[in-house]
Amino acid sequence: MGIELKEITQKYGDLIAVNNANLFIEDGEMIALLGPSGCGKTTLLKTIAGLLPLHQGSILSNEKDISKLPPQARNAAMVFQNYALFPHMTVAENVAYGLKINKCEPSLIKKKVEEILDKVELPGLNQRKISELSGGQQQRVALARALVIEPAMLLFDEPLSNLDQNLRVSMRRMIRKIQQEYRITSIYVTHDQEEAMSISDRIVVMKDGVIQQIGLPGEVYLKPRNRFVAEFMGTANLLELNEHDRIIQLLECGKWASSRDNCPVGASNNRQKRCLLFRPEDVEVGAEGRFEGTVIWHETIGSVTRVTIDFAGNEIIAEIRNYYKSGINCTTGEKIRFNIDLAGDSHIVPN
Amino acid sequence: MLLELKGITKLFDKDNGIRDFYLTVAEREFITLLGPSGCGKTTTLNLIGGFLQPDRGEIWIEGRDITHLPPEKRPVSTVFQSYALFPHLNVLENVAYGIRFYRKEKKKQALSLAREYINIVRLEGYEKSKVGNLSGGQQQRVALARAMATNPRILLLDEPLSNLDASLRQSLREELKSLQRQLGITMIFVTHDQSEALSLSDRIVVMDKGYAIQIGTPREIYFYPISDYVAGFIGKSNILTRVGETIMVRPEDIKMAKNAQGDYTISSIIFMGQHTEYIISAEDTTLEVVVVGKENSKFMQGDRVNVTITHQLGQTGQGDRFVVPELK
Amino acid sequence: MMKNWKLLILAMMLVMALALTGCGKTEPAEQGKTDEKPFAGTTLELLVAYGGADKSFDAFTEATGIKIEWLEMSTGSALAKLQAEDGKTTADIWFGGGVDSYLNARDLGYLEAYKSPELSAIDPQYVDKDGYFSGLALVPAGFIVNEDILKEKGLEAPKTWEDLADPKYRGEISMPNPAISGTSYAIVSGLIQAWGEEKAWKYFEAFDSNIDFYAKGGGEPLEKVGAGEFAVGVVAITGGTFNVGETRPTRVVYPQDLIPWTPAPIAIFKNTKNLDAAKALIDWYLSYDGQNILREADARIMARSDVDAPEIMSGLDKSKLVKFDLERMGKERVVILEKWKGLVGEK
Amino acid sequence: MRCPRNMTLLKNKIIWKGRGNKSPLSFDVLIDRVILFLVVGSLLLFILYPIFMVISTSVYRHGVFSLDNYRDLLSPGNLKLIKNSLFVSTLSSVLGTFFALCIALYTFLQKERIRALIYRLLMITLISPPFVSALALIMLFGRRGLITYNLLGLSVNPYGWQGIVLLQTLGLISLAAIMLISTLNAIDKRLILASRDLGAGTLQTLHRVILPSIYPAILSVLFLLFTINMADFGTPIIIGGKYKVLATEAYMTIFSAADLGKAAAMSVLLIPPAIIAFYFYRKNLEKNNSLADGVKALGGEGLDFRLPLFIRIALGIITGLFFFLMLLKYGNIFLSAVTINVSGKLTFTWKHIEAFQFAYLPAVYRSLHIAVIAGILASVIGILLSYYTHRRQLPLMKPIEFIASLPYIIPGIFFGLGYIVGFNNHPLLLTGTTAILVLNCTFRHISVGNKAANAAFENLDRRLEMAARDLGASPVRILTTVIFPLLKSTFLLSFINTFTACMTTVGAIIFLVSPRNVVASVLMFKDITNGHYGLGAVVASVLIIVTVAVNLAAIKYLGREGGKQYVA
Repeated sequence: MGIELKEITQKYGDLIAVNNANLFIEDGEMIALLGPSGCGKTTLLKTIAGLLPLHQGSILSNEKDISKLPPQARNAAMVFQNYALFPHMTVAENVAYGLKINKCEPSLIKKKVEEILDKVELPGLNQRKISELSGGQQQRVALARALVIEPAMLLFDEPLSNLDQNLRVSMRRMIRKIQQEYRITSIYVTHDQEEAMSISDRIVVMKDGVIQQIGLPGEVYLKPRNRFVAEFMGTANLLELNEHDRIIQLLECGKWASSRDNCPVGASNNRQKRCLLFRPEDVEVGAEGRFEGTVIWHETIGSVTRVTIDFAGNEIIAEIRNYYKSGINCTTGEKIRFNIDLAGDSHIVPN
Repeated sequence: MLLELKGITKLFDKDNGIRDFYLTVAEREFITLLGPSGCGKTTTLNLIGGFLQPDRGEIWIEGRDITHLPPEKRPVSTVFQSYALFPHLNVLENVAYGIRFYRKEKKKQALSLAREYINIVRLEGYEKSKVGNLSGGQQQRVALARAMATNPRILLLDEPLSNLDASLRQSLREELKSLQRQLGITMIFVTHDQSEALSLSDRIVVMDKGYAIQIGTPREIYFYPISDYVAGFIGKSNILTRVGETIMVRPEDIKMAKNAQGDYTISSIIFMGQHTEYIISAEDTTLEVVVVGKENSKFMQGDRVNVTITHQLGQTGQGDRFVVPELK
Repeated sequence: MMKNWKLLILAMMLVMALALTGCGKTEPAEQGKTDEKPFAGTTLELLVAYGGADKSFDAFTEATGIKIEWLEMSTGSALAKLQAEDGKTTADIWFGGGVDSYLNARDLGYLEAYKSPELSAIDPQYVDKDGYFSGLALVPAGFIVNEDILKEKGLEAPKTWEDLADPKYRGEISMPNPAISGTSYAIVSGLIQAWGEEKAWKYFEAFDSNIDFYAKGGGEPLEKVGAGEFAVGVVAITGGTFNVGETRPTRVVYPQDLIPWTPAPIAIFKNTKNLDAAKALIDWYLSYDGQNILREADARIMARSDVDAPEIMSGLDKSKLVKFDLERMGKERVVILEKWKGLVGEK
Repeated sequence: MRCPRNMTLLKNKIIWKGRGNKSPLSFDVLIDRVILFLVVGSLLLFILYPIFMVISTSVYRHGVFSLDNYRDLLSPGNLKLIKNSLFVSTLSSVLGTFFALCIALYTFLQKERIRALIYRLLMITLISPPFVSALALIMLFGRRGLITYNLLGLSVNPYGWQGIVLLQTLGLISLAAIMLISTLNAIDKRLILASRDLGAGTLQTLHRVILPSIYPAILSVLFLLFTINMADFGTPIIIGGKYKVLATEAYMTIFSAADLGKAAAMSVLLIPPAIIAFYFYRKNLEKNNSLADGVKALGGEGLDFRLPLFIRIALGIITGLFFFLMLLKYGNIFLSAVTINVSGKLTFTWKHIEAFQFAYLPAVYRSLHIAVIAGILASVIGILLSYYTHRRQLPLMKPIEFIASLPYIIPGIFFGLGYIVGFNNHPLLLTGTTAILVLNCTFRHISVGNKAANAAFENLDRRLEMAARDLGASPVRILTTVIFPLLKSTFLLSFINTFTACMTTVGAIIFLVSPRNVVASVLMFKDITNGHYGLGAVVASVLIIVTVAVNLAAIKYLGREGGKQYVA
């Protein structure tokens, strides 16, 4: 089911929670709504589900206006942050709830419940009480409960934020796998960019109720539309482009030319400040580097070491792989040499 | 040794608690207790803090048995998860609290000392703020200042960063580490986040179900995990069985090269920004490969590739301690 | 902040201490300032079952300097409380009510014997022979009727006890439970003494069938008849009974056949710490002046023969008063009430 | 943080090793022990001992051990009493719970402002001196009732079990509805969202999610009402007519037959149903608590939830009718204070108010005095008890806490009886003192403060105390610097509850008053049973006005403190 949001605005009193949101979601697509807390992503999700009355705008499903339909008529199923499992029911009763409401045959309900519990890797727990399950298991029940009614739309409201890191990774793979298997149109709300990138087809980045950018994970990461998106999507090195000396330095490194066409710095009459964006992986640390800076911080996380370099008053973060074997010295306060690879992926963004 | 845990056992029930726990901590060391929730890491911290009494074993600090000393008399201080700041006191009063009661300073002196700690954590100007009005990061700093203000011999930190946004977490991590280095405070840090543990610690204690599975430097833990549990918990790992031996390979230690006749096919690509995850499969094996940086653009789904392993564990002669359990 | 809390805790400890010790203290009796009022400043506690008596207290205090604290409590309740407290009441004087309870209290040893010099002027019928209690006044029993209701139902006012057993009054009579009200018990006991066991019980059976339920306080029939809930109330006839008629269409009726009565007694509790003051109180209330003042407070026929009956009671025919054996009345109480309960059941 | 400016801060190392060598019984620790001893000691002395005394009174006859009192109780007449008690209590509790549920649901589904209004009104209708409802019923709907007789020309006999059931039902609806509203508000709103999202309509959601979620609370309310109704003696005395119940007879046995042993035995008989009901209440409450675990209300979002029209109308009518009856009741009380009822017609008079002025003001002051002291003491002890039991988790405190909850569940008469027999001898001679009233009121309501504190502690991060200890505060310091400041609103809440109860209580203290220490509520009771309805109504009005004023002041203060915890 393709969904189209047209000029949606939602308010709580005077507070504008969502401001003129437009979005088209393809049939079978998984969209991530990404942003910091309070950015309006959950409000947008609940609006789509029909759990909040629509203030302004319209929601179309397969070109049919569903804005006025009550939630139970929208054929959407939601997976909640704290799971929202019914505490007075067993696992099986929870999963069967939606079917029972829709007056399914008991035998069919039983079969479907078994099937779906297998799918979410929870076989044999049918008669457990909800309180006896671990967080991960509860999350699976919530997923099963949503899936079993075969909804046209799956809505996820930060479903993994209460789980441990490792569990989170395995759960998101499961969700992605099942979503792709059933090809259910899905909307996934999260504030974790890694989660958004790994789980979705496209990402919608939001801030203060406004959609900042819509795009493939690679697009929003590599070609952020503005500074906010750049920084939200991972570690970003951003050099302000109004300081001519440094730009000249950068231009001197010879690799600038290719990206120049993207954004003619020199010709910019635009008053708006612009930044040159490059990611830590674009920085190559090595004795032969063109630039020199001072190490102000470094930390090793497994095979990757991140070095923060003071480069003429700017902090540049670089990544070194296999630091222990690389022979590079990152002692704090020492000088270090590096190159910036500006080919291709570097990007100029408005400040 | 500054701190010694000698065979501590504390069981709440069959599955919860810690068992036979030994640990020594040197002056100025940064130790991390790492493990999934329920592994006993917070229990350990609470035992050191004095909030729990061990069933068995002793706790010594600076050569003195403090096993039965109440928390208010121990030279340790805790930064609690979600901070546990006193909501009815302002920032200054929170920080002064321990100075008054632990250091037994007069109120005036306590407040002026507290100001200096507030300066250390760079919260000047917030002295009179209610703690409820501060941001998460600021609350975190208040909690840190409050704990440091008693001049503890050891600072205990219980997942202090877990309630913060990813980017804030990163910057506070740096501040914490530099504070520890410069002030030379001994810290014991609890987390379930492996990257926090790896980046901050002098040594890591990996815990599971109440046992300390492995104690070592981040490097030891990462490169020479003692078991598949440790390997799996810290970083990702591929377990490979070759003729007669089983090895573990980190996803980033596999190099792919495009080759039309390659053994492996790329079945899935997940772009993660700084790195890209690939699932590649041959007839009988599936490997997870991580490509960092820009090489990612070379590979497309369906491409055939060959792989080279640049670093592996469990090979004879490497001296690695990796012990592989029975594989299917 | 902390200081405040310390203060608060301190204050609370003080409060606790005060609550536990301070309140229990009695004011020490001040030394007599003048010879006339040797007990000035003393406070006496009274358990009162004498409607309107409080109006005389100011005059008493003025005359003697003794202050009065009082609580209205039916004598049955007071007796029960005395028993529960093992006789250790803080009250000094028992003022009015049903004589049966006084007899019981006397037998339980809760009362102090005192023969006032004023007793010479009082009919010995009203007084305990050993002086455990003295009579203040005579309280006859009778009927109060609501004229409006009687008219509405087309009924005559009852004239005799026999009339009350007439089925035409079914559901229209309110009488207090004799187990609670001294007057009610005096009626039951008085009719038994006057008519003999057999006739009396037969009558009670017929009477009972007219009653819906027995009231749980002596004053209840007054209010219920006044408000028109019942047409006839069986009550003690005191000034208060007549007073109802001032605002409501009620009238007092003396039974024409027999008038059971009880003396309104007064007694000193054994536990009193102000024995002399208590004696002074009894002397005053039995004195000519005291009796007159008490009669003003609530119109009754006073115990002193030299005090005239109040105007409104002039209709009482003293010859119809039951010849009462008070001792017998007291002794039979348990037995009679047991039998009564068997007769009326749950009412 | 990279550059601490003052490194000297860290150089003045404390010689911590010296600290441990101090005598373990430091001053603060001593104070802590003393407080603990006071709390436990007072609970044993003023709760357990009187209860024990009642039981011992019931099994001794003329100083010899005997079970005669109990044997007497098993007579057919008395069995009838038990049957009557069970009958009216069950019926009133079921009806009361049902109507309360209707009102709670109606309230729950209203907009925030109306919801707050209904809630406030319910809080105010909680304040009702006993017996005045019965009085109002007689005056409005009795044989000469203003409505039944004057308006409708009927002569209805209100005396009987129907009257008792009606009054008991009406009397406890406010309390029950408040409890149910709190539970409804505590439901995780996401459950409702999830249910609708999974295709359930509002009625289905109500039936399958909302009601099952509050089912434990419904049961606890039912049991609570049952217990209160079983122990209620005032309503049956005034409105029961010849229909008698156990509690009334226990009262009458004392006040007419002065048979303490038998009365004690009767009140002992009231205890097992109370304890059983309480057991279920607790069990369900615990379950309920675990259900409410991890609940986060969705703030600010207008939840769109509409039941079918006919149900909404039905609920609205029930709610409206209830408040209409309440209005009648309070109106009648105030009206009775200034009128006199002549054969069913009202005439204005100042008589009652004048009579009140002269004789009753000291008793009202005394009531206030006692209620304030008892309110403070009960709240402090309740909080301390909760602290020692649940936060410090000292051994043996759980049974002590159970003891503290006993006076709340056993009938008031029983508790009063215990005091009168327990404290009439040296060294515990308290007969006739104000102290005995204060103590009785205090210890009867400890469990209110205790429960409120337990709930507050549940929400209070345990790490706060750990932090305080860690920072060197002794247990007493933690109490004064952390616990009490944080529980200020809990304290206030418990204070008003106890205050209100003490101002209007009769059952427990009716045996304890004497001329010197009589309180307003007892005078009111005496006036009403003696038929001085007008005077009784004046006292009732004064009690209501004073108590409502104190409650409103407290609500306002709580509101200023930003405490949202004002839930009964």
